[in-house]
Amino acid sequence: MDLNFTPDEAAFRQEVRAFIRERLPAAIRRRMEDGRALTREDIVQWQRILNEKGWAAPSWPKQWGGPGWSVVQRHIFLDELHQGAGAEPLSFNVSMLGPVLIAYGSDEQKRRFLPRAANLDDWWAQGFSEPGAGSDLAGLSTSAKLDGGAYVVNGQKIWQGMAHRADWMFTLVRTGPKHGKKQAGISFLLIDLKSPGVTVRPIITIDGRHEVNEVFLDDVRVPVSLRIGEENNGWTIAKYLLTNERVGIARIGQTKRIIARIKAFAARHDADKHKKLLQQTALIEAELKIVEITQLRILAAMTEGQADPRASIHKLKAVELRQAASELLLKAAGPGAYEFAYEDEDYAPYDIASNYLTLRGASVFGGATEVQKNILARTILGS
Amino acid sequence: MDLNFTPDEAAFRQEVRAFIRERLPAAIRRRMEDGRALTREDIVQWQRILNEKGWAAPSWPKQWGGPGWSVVQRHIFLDELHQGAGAEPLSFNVSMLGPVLIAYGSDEQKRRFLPRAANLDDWWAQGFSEPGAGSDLAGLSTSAKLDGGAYVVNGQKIWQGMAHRADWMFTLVRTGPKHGKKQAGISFLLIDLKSPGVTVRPIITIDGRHEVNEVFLDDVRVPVSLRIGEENNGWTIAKYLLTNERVGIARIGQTKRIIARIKAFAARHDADKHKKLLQQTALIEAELKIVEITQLRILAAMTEGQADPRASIHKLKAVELRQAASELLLKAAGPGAYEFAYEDEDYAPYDIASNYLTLRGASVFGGATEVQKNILARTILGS
Amino acid sequence: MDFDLNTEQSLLKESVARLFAADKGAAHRRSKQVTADSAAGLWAKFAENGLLAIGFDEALGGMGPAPFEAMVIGQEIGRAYCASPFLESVVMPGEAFRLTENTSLAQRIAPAVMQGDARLACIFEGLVAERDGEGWRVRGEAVCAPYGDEATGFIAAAQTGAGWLVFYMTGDAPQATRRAYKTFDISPAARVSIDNLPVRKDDVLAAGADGAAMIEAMQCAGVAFLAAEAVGLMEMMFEATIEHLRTRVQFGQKLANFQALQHRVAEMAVALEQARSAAIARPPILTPKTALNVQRCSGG
Amino acid sequence: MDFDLNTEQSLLKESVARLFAADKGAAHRRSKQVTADSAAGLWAKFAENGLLAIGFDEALGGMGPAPFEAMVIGQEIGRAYCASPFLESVVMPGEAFRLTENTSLAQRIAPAVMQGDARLACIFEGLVAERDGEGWRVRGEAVCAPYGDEATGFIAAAQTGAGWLVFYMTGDAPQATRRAYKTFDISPAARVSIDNLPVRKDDVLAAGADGAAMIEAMQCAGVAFLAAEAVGLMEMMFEATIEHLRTRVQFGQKLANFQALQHRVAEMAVALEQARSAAIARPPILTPKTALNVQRCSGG
Repeated sequence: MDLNFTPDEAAFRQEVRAFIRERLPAAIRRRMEDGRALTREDIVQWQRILNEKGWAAPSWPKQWGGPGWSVVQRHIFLDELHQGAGAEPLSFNVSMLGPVLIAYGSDEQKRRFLPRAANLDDWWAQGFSEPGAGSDLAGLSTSAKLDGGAYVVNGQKIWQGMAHRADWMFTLVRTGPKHGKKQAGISFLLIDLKSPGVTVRPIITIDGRHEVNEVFLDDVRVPVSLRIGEENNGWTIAKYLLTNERVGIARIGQTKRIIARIKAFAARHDADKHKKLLQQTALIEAELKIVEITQLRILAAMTEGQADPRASIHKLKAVELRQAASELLLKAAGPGAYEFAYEDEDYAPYDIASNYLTLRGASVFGGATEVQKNILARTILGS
Repeated sequence: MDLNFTPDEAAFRQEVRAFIRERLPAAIRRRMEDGRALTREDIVQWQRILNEKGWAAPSWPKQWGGPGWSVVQRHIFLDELHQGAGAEPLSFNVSMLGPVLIAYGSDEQKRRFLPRAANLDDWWAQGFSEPGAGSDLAGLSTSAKLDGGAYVVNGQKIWQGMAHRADWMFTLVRTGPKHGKKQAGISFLLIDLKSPGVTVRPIITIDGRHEVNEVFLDDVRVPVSLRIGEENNGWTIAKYLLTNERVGIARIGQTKRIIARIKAFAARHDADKHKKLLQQTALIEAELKIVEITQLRILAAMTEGQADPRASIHKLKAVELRQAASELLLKAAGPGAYEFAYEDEDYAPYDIASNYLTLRGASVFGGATEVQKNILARTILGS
Repeated sequence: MDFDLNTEQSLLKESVARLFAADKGAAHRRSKQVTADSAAGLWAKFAENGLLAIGFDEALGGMGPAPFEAMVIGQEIGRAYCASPFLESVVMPGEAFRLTENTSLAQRIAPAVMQGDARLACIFEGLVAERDGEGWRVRGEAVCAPYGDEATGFIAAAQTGAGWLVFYMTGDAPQATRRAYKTFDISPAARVSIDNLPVRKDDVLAAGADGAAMIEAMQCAGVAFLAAEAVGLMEMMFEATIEHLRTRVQFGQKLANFQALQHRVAEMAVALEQARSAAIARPPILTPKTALNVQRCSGG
Repeated sequence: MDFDLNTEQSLLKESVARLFAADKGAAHRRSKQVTADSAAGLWAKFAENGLLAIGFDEALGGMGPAPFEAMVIGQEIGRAYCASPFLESVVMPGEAFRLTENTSLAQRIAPAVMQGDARLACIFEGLVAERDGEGWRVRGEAVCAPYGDEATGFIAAAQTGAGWLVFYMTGDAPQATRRAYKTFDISPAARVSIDNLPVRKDDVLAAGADGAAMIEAMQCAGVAFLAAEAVGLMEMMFEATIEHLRTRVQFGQKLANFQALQHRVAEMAVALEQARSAAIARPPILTPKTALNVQRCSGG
């Protein structure tokens, strides 16, 4: 057991820090520091800057355009991104689709999609949940029937994050029967959102934002070559992807930025309240530090291409802290959080209440807290 | 809706207050204020003082030796007991056995047992739980087989509070089959603990105390005349008794005394910690005040002889507060709580940690928190 | 002691519930049907039904102190999830007008409020006042005056060298500028800036220690009302949750069959029952600071 | 960076676990088999296995700083629920002797401690010291010196006019009286009263700012050790809970089938995983007050 960084790792940290300082556009840094949402252009611009350096997909192997970093290097990179107010690369592309393609995709699929995903030439969305299949994801109904060289897809997906900005969607569809073991009849398809028959409709959530959507699929033709893995083997792939999503939802960097804002607001209060806020913040910070270590431990032990139930542990705790931090920020901001002017993207303080409300959903998306606990208990109790 | 006390009620409060001030023995008052356990003699002495006045069984009707008080009068009486450091009458006798006899006993049973219960001539214990029947009380196995005019009882009971001090035990036994609807084969018996075949063995719990016991029943002969209600109808009676027990477990007075001790310890700390302790105490006090009102509302609406699922609500919240208060007292006492000298009954501060540990069990006895939640959910969701 | 509503209170509850039922959910604050007009229509109906007179002194033509009636109305407003200025225009001003010694001011303002023609909002933060002859000069900025966007007048509190000044300000005072916004629970509010507003003696409700007592009385009534509103909201959410659990199917079962969710329901029931008791217990617990206050709030 | 135990650490873990296994649970602090003799026997085996040398300076014949080795031992002590003075006699004194400039004192005391012949306890509260020539005079009362009942010597801290005095006191000092008791987790302790104890220069470990730094270093190592012990305890309780859930039947089913309890297990797993990470992360988070401290605790 050795928790020290090697000299090489320390040098690597310096390199990353310098790069972010020099190359992160000032406007993006500003928005990140203020806790505001980035524009589509911001996200694309920064990811391409990273990709130019070969750093857009930290977890990918060198062979497929990643930097081939160790777990510790990935940790250092993310840590520096958080501290330098740089956005993480788009998780749909880099943490969700990418690892799936690398583990389960054909060489042709990898060659076609990975470079474009890394460079954000394609913006990917996730097409998993349905109106009748939320926590019970395997109960999905969207059907894909083979017709010549293509699947004809019909059904409705819901809660697609950023689908209105996206070019493509990775999707779970039913290619086998729903009765019997329903997990066995699912396949993993890539769908071009510009295909005829695709309709994306916005959902405005309680936070006043348009982030999620409904996606209607009416006789959408998807070439068989866009299926990942074998037919009816999509559930295995989905479980692997969800493991990565769950680790991703930790968003330790976002929590750190919220904490920085709490401290800024705390300083405006009288000594008593200031002290109390700092004490409450310290508890969250200490736990967050521990979550980072848990994350390292999980990543260090995770086997490529395998679902790992410990991702559930990580998600549960990290989300708890994100929510606690956002609630504390609401308290610290006081009157600064009353106004709810989400239309006005340039006035940062107004985002506090909206962010708080957004994060209420963090214990639902990526698999609800109750589902995570079911998964964990099953692993532990073997029932 | 009217929350004011009538002039009669105000006068009644004065009468109770004066009585407690004049008649409560100083030694008992002292022990109550210090949070120490009363001796058997203390409890008997005080209950007989109350009984002489006709106040030993606040909830009983006049006909059976109770004062025939309204719900509000009972509330005032308890409130004054709490404030005047008077112990509540023994709940096994007064809140558990008494109402059951009044609702389900024969006139002969009432005449024989109620006056002795009120005067604490008999000390009653509860014989419900078994090693294999805890939360699942209806799964009990202790058998009672009719042999002439008596039941022959065989089995083992566990967790009998104060059974080593008790003369009698009210018990649930199996007189019908366990298969099918297992609740249907249960009868409610009164057992003389001096009967041949009864063995009481102590259990020393984590708090270092001897309060609970195991009771072994080997061919114990119990006359049929000591069965309450019809054969195989004991479950209905048990549910009614448990409702009363759950309301009783609230023990608002005990929580109030714990709070008084927290405040006393808090004053010994520096200003910062003092303030913080008082803030934490205030939250418990406010909720406790609300629990009192909930208790009044439940009592006001409860129908004689009926199980009421709202007793579960009351138990859940009141126990949460008792536990929170005992934990806060542990913190407030600091070094004063390190010593764990339960042998030394005369040194009050040493009881703090022991009390804290005792109260960990409050969310188990009288029906575990999980069981209360099951009952409530069933009532609400109708499933 | 009696925990049930009396006949009049039950009738009141039914009539308020009927108003919202007739409204077909349009009062729901997240409904797209809520417009300035629809809100005004509902307010007019409140006036027609005499609800806006609750809490105002009988001498002013009001119903007199009526804490349980206010509780009943608050609960129904909560159940409907309606963004209503009842607290700001009725409950808190009713206290101020009852306590003030400036009865002519009360007589000047209150009747139009009870008739629904005038609408008040309250300001408790951000203002300071200085003596100016017999009157005062007020300046400052209140970040949040709930329902201050369309109020025709304000009951405002300003800190003075000794205690508080509570005064009336017309909505069209040229020294006051307001910026309307929505708070994060989608109810209207305004940021109100006041630049050297002269307050004549005629417009003073209370000053000094009386001012502080008046603010406390207003807020005490306000907290009680909000507790009642919260109970209504919780009841509505509790019922919606149960409905969802009984109908939504996942993993081949109704959600109501999952023990984890059953226990959450039980916890909600406990919280709701506590909230109901708290709404009854009210201010004696929450703000027992002054004799005036305790007296006022303990059921009177 | 490496989160796995290395070979030596794994062997250490196994050998400690074997010691407790051979003990057949008699070390469990609630076991009636625990006697002064059985505790002494276990302590002697710790000494035989060289465990008592962990953390003591190599110059004293110790193993040198070994935070992960201490962690491994703490975890096993926790798993066994053993009331062990390892923290008081080894972990914290090891720090004091390593930091002191009074090497002759360290050489006088440490060897017998490492051999198990002497046993130390620590006092951090209740004492004050005054200058007396080249030495000091100490008085006061410590409410709780864990394992102070049978200690042959104490490392004690006393507040002075400027900083802290840390000194060594023999257990048989006539100026010290102790009253033994059990704490509420059934581990031994003593209340120690000191009446005008003379402390010679030879018995001083550190004074002033150095004294404060030494206390912080001792407590920093202590907190890290307790974190490890807590992980062991939690693992033991976690396993016992799972065993119970898998075997206990109520309502015709194993408890493990109830979702409410499944979720509690999941919550325990989360807490345990966090505790494991915390025990690794250790003092840098908990007490990063002085440079000395941070340096000492960040893995050194």
